[in-house]
Amino acid sequence: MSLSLFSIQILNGLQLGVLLFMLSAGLTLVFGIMNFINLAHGSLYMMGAYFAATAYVRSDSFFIAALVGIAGSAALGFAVERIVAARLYARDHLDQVLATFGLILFFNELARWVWGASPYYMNVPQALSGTVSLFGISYSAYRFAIIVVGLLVALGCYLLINKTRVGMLIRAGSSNPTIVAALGVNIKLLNAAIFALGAALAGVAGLMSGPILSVQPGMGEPILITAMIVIVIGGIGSVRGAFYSALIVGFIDTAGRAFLPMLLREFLDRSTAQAAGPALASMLICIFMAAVLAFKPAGLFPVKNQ
Amino acid sequence: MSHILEISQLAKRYGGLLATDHVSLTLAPGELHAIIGPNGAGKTTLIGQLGGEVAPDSGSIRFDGKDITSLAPAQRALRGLARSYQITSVFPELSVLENVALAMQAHCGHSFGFWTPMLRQPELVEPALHAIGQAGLAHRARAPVSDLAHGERRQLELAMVLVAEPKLLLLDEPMAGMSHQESGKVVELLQGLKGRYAMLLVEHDMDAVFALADRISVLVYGRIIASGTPQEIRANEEVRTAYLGDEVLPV
Amino acid sequence: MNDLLQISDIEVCYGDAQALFGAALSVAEGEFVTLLGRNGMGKTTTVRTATGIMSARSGRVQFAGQDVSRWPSYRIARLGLGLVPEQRQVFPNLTVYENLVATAHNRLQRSDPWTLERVYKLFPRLKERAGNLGANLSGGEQQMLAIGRALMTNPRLLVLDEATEGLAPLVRGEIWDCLQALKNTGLSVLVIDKNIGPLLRIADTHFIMEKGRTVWSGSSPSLLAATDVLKDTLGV
Amino acid sequence: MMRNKFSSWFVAIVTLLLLVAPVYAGFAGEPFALTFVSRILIFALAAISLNLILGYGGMVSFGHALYMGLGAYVVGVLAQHDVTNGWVQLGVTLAACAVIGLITGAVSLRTSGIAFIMITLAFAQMFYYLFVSLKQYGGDDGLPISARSEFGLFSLGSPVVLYYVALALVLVALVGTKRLVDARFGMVLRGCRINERRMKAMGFPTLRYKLSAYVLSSMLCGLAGLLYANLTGFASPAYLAWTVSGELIIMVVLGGMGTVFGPLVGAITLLVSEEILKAMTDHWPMILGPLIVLVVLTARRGLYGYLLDWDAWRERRGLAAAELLSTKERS
Amino acid sequence: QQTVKIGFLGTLSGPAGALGQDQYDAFMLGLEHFGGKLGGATVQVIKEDDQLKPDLGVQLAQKLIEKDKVNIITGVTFSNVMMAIHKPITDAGVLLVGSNAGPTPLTGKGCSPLFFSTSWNNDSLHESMGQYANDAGYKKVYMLAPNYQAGKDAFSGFKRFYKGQVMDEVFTQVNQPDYSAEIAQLQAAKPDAVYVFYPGGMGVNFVKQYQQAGLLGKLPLLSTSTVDGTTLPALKDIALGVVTGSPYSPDIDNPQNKKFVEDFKKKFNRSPSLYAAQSYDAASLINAALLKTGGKADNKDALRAALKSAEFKSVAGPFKFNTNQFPIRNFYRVDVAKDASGQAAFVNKGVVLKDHADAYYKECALK
Ligand SMILES: Nc1ncnc2c1ncn2[C@@H]1O[C@H](COP(=O)(O)OP(=O)(O)OP(=O)(O)O)[C@@H](O)[C@H]1O
Ligand SMILES: Nc1ncnc2c1ncn2[C@@H]1O[C@H](COP(=O)(O)OP(=O)(O)OP(=O)(O)O)[C@@H](O)[C@H]1O
Ligand SMILES: [Mg+2]
Ligand SMILES: [Mg+2]
Repeated sequence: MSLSLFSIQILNGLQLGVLLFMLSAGLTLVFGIMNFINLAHGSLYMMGAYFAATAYVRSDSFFIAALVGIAGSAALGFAVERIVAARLYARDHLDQVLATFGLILFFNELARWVWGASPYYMNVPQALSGTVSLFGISYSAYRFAIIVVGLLVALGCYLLINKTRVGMLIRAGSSNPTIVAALGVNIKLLNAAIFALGAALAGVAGLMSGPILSVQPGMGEPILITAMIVIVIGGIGSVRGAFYSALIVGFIDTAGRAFLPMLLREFLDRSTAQAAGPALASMLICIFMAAVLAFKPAGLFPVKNQ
Repeated sequence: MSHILEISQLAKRYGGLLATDHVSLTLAPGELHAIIGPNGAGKTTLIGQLGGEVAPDSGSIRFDGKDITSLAPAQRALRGLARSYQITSVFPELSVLENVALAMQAHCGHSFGFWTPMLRQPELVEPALHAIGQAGLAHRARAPVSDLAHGERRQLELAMVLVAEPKLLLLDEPMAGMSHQESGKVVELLQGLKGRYAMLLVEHDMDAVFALADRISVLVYGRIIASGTPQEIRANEEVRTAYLGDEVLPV
Repeated sequence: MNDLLQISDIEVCYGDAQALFGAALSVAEGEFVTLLGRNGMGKTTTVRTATGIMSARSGRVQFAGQDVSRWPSYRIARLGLGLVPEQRQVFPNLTVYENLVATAHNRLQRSDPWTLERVYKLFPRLKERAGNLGANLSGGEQQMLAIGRALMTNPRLLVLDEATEGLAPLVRGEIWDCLQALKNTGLSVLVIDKNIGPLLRIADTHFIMEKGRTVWSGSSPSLLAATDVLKDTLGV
Repeated sequence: MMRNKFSSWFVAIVTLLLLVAPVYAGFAGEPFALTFVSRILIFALAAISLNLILGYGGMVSFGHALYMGLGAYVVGVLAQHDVTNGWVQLGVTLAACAVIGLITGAVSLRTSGIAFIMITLAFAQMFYYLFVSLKQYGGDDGLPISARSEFGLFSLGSPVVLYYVALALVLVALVGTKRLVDARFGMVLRGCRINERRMKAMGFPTLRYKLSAYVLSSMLCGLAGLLYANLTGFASPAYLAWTVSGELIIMVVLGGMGTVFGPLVGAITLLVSEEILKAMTDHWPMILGPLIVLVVLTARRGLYGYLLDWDAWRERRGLAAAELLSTKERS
Repeated sequence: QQTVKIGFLGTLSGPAGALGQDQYDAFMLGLEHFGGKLGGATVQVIKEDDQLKPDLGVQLAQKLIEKDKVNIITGVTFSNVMMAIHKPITDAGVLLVGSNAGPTPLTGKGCSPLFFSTSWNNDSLHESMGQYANDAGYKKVYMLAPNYQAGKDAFSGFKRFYKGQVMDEVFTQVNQPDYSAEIAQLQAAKPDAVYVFYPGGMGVNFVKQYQQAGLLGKLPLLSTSTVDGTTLPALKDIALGVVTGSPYSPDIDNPQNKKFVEDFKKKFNRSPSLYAAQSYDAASLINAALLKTGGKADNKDALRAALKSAEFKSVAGPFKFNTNQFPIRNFYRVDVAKDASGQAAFVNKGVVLKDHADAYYKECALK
């Protein structure tokens, strides 16, 4: 295996990782702060992609598409928070899982109803359609842009949460919203804003994946499950954990798909390897999660709370 | 006389802070030993190490003649070392009797009964009723815990600890937040149990401490600076400056 | 009378269970008031209602000249009500420093606002532990932190619910001295506590609750005189 | 004491209706109706098994469809190898579910809360992908089962027999649950749900009991899978899909989790309303979704749970009235 | 005059719902073309959605048979549903006219006298691409498909006709969204051509990413079921240059297809896919059969004989039933290219396999 192939796969892993991070960040934020488990986060991602794709087709401007996609999903997140989520913060996770499961049904069918069951069109913006050259290897400019956007988002999240007073309030609200409110903070608005922020991040992820993936009803679920795995591995509620674990999962998944079948061929005969390889690769992150939880039940970077 | 509890050279460090600084302490059967000291002196940390929730860095704990330094909390509980918890630790959806019977079940026999209702098993119900009586809750035995008042839950908590016939009770601020009347009741209750169980009591309520304790140890910055009878402690100048201040002391 | 806080005849329920059956109390500007009573008589519930954490089924809460009965708690807090809640409730996942500054504010534009330095001076122990997480403080340290946190919001009325619970006698004494000093600066204070002795010394007015009702109110001398009240309702 | 509890009447009526359903289907010439009610019963059985760990043990398994799928595949795979003896299939189903339940349970139960939800989901997904890539057993196309389970005395090939077997199992599971939750084991399980830390502190090795319950529940759910394979004559990875697990949870919550009879009520309600909605519009998930949200927001005790509450309320009122009466008499 | 009841069972909801919808729309269009009647008989179509759940499919089939008492069931979008419902339907003596799914077991040993298909055996498309790879002179081919039965069939079908070297056979996870890792690997392997089988959204993902990696146009992409009428609108120009094997293309030149495509576009505002075409053929087939029986459907033997010998004009060109009651038909190379109006569309590039019969009909006991 050549070095350039290896580097490209590293970049691919990184790209998948940051995409996963953008999804998991919102999920883990909302979970860590409002103690709310939002299965419909994948639907927000899907809607973000649809909003962006529609705007892109109409306006032919990626900038407008980005604006519409992010603002649209943030607004939708805000609405979901006000109408459903806010009423469930005090409930147990089961109720939240159920209600957001209902939302998934609704949003998928809504997308099908509005945009049709077939995948929807969205292409890479002209400016990013080429390749970039990094240390002598050429890599898709658009995917490189995803990496850059993802890392910027991660940096932004880090600064917001750890370096600002809003960040302190966000963390304080996660442990005791009543008292935060009693000390003069409009916690409902704060919560809704955080939820909308999470939705906006999902929207960014949707926007960025629109051009490389098929925009279609139900596109949120497979990636949601992976994002869930990411936050569980990372330690639920920890944005930092989500970042590291998203990268780890991104690398593992990419490496599993790229190299595992090859590796197995070294040990097993061709047909067995061919059968076992992909099955194993697809289970790899599940196995990884099981292994992590078996040794660290609270994830790799558990949040110290209570 | 043999000791029920022997702590020797116990130490626990949190970063730069020595929360427990080579503490040694012994407790005779039936003795009520109080630990007092300023905030952050390491009292809760000490209790935590005895209960097994906090692992000490060094030193050893011998209980009832055996070294239990590395045992898990549940195993310590099974050997008769009981810790009373805050009120939130009872099972509010069950009845008083069920709560106590469950505590009994933890100590006697198996839990793989799939058919006979728990409340029709005399070996569980009888000791449970006895303990409930001991804690002064006999009249509420069948009531659901959710109907219980604050003080009654405290009594239930005690019944759940007593049903297992423990050898040592660890009590961390059992009177915190209680009014005089309520804490008076708890003092009475503990008074009644004194002699039968060894108890280690952490409390800032000096009325209660001086009324109950056989011996008192004063913990400051993780170290025991004084140990003795209530009279000795009251007279100790060092204790006065480090902890008691000029609060009027009961005589 | 220009009462800063006035609670009149509030009834409050937890689900189906009614906890308050007509509680009333008032705190005047600059006054030091206590709320006394045995466990479970509704003191905390009264305070929770005053701060907007719970809302009354009937009755009225007025604060700083406004009817705040239906207001959310953050708006009441912004009017200048600072709460030291029961059982400390510091933010366990924030450091001591962050606990103090997160909700700090000087909305009422005080001339000599509470600052980090002032709080640290009041509780040197907190300064030593500034980088510690709230969860890793001893019970007493948490209590100090909760008081400091409330002071940092620069309130007009400081409400302390069992603020000396779990504090060493020495520290407790310091808190009383501090409250006395605060009172002298003109701050209004409402205290719930079981240590009646020192309170009799400091406080202007006392309210006593029994089974969800305010059953007695009066000044320190009159409370000292009313031995039957002391015995029946407070058990001393 | 109040004798006429609504909940008891309700249980009696539902049981009676279920007992005579095949007779009705036979008379009305609607064999399809029987298939439909059988399906309800089978899902109810799975929901009852889930309720044991979810409602009583507080373990929110989001992957319980795994065991339904396992049960179905055991029948399918054995039938493909010409083993149609029902007893063998039964034994293998129970063994397979026990072993897999034991392994996955031992790992999953190290976690709790949301991590438990996710890890059970992940395990179910793993098996889903496993069956999808099992070429010799149909892969994602699924595995048709031409021969049904033969139990010697009876065969699940007959729809009516299948129906009554399912009904009998449901009733046995209900009675079993009722006894179990008040027995020693059940009390430990309930204690773990309310406050596991305290249970541990009291000296219960909680993991052992939770794991036992988990395995028991898996095996019961496997039985549902065995019946389901016989009903549809088919085993498919779709049986393990995460949406099926979600539906099982909905059934439990809808009927009233932590109540003995709730899961059956939930299964009936969900499947019937799905049927009705489908008849109304193609876009039925757009109605069902918000309906689920609404149920969660408003009816948290579940349908049967509310019936029990109502009984309790009437009883309390009755007691109060009796007290009033007796005081009057005395005076 | 009795009414003929036809059950339409297809996947109408969920991500793959577009396929079933195409089938249903085309079938109804066919019915409309025959004046709302088939073979002179009034027809009642009962539509059911199997949601791509085989167990639900079985249940619905039972409902159609027992409750609605249908004479014919048509549609059936996916092989897994077909495998599940095939036996219950034929066992109940009801005729099944499949218009898409053609799983191999049912073409060979498992064929049934009551089952007709207007589509093709699953392998046929792949066989046509294998043949095309020979014709185009590709020596080294790299193959990818999802890791399930149909993916494995795709490879075996391709290899049955392809004579050159297979560099690698890569199976990816079902519904995998991202193929960057696989594309990097295949790029490094430097094949002459790439062969893929990615139905539905997977195809959209793969083609997009293949194009973005700058490969489309440089490295020939042969495909089956990857870009089709339902996914082309999502790809548009991105897919230009993809080569597909298909039994149908909207630009096939015959009068019945012209009318079909024109009316379909007019009515539904989209181009008909091959699923639509096959389902339209199913309507034509049933029409022709019922014409023979005089509009009667209650005698299933007569109906079966009529179906078997029915003569109708398929929109896809020559069509006749083999002994296993699957069609013998042409398979074309259909490229994605710009049509007259400058839009990306399917363009027929000629027949690859002429009058092709599947590889399994000899195993079928039917004569
Ligand atoms: N997990 C921890 N990490 C770091 N420091 C800790 C931790 N737990 C306790 N401490 C520190 O150790 C010291 C002793 O704490 P401990 O809770 O034992 O005090 P205490 O004697 O019970 O005080 P109080 O009477 O106020 O409850 C305190 O200064 C506290 O801040
Ligand atoms: N969360 C709750 N749910 C139900 N009932 C409650 C709740 N909190 C308090 N109560 C009940 O309301 C009544 C008043 O409680 P409250 O906490 O106001 O008393 P308190 O005077 O503050 O007592 P303490 O001195 O113990 O703090 C009590 O009877 C208590 O049982
Ligand atoms: Mg302490
Ligand atoms: Mg209180």
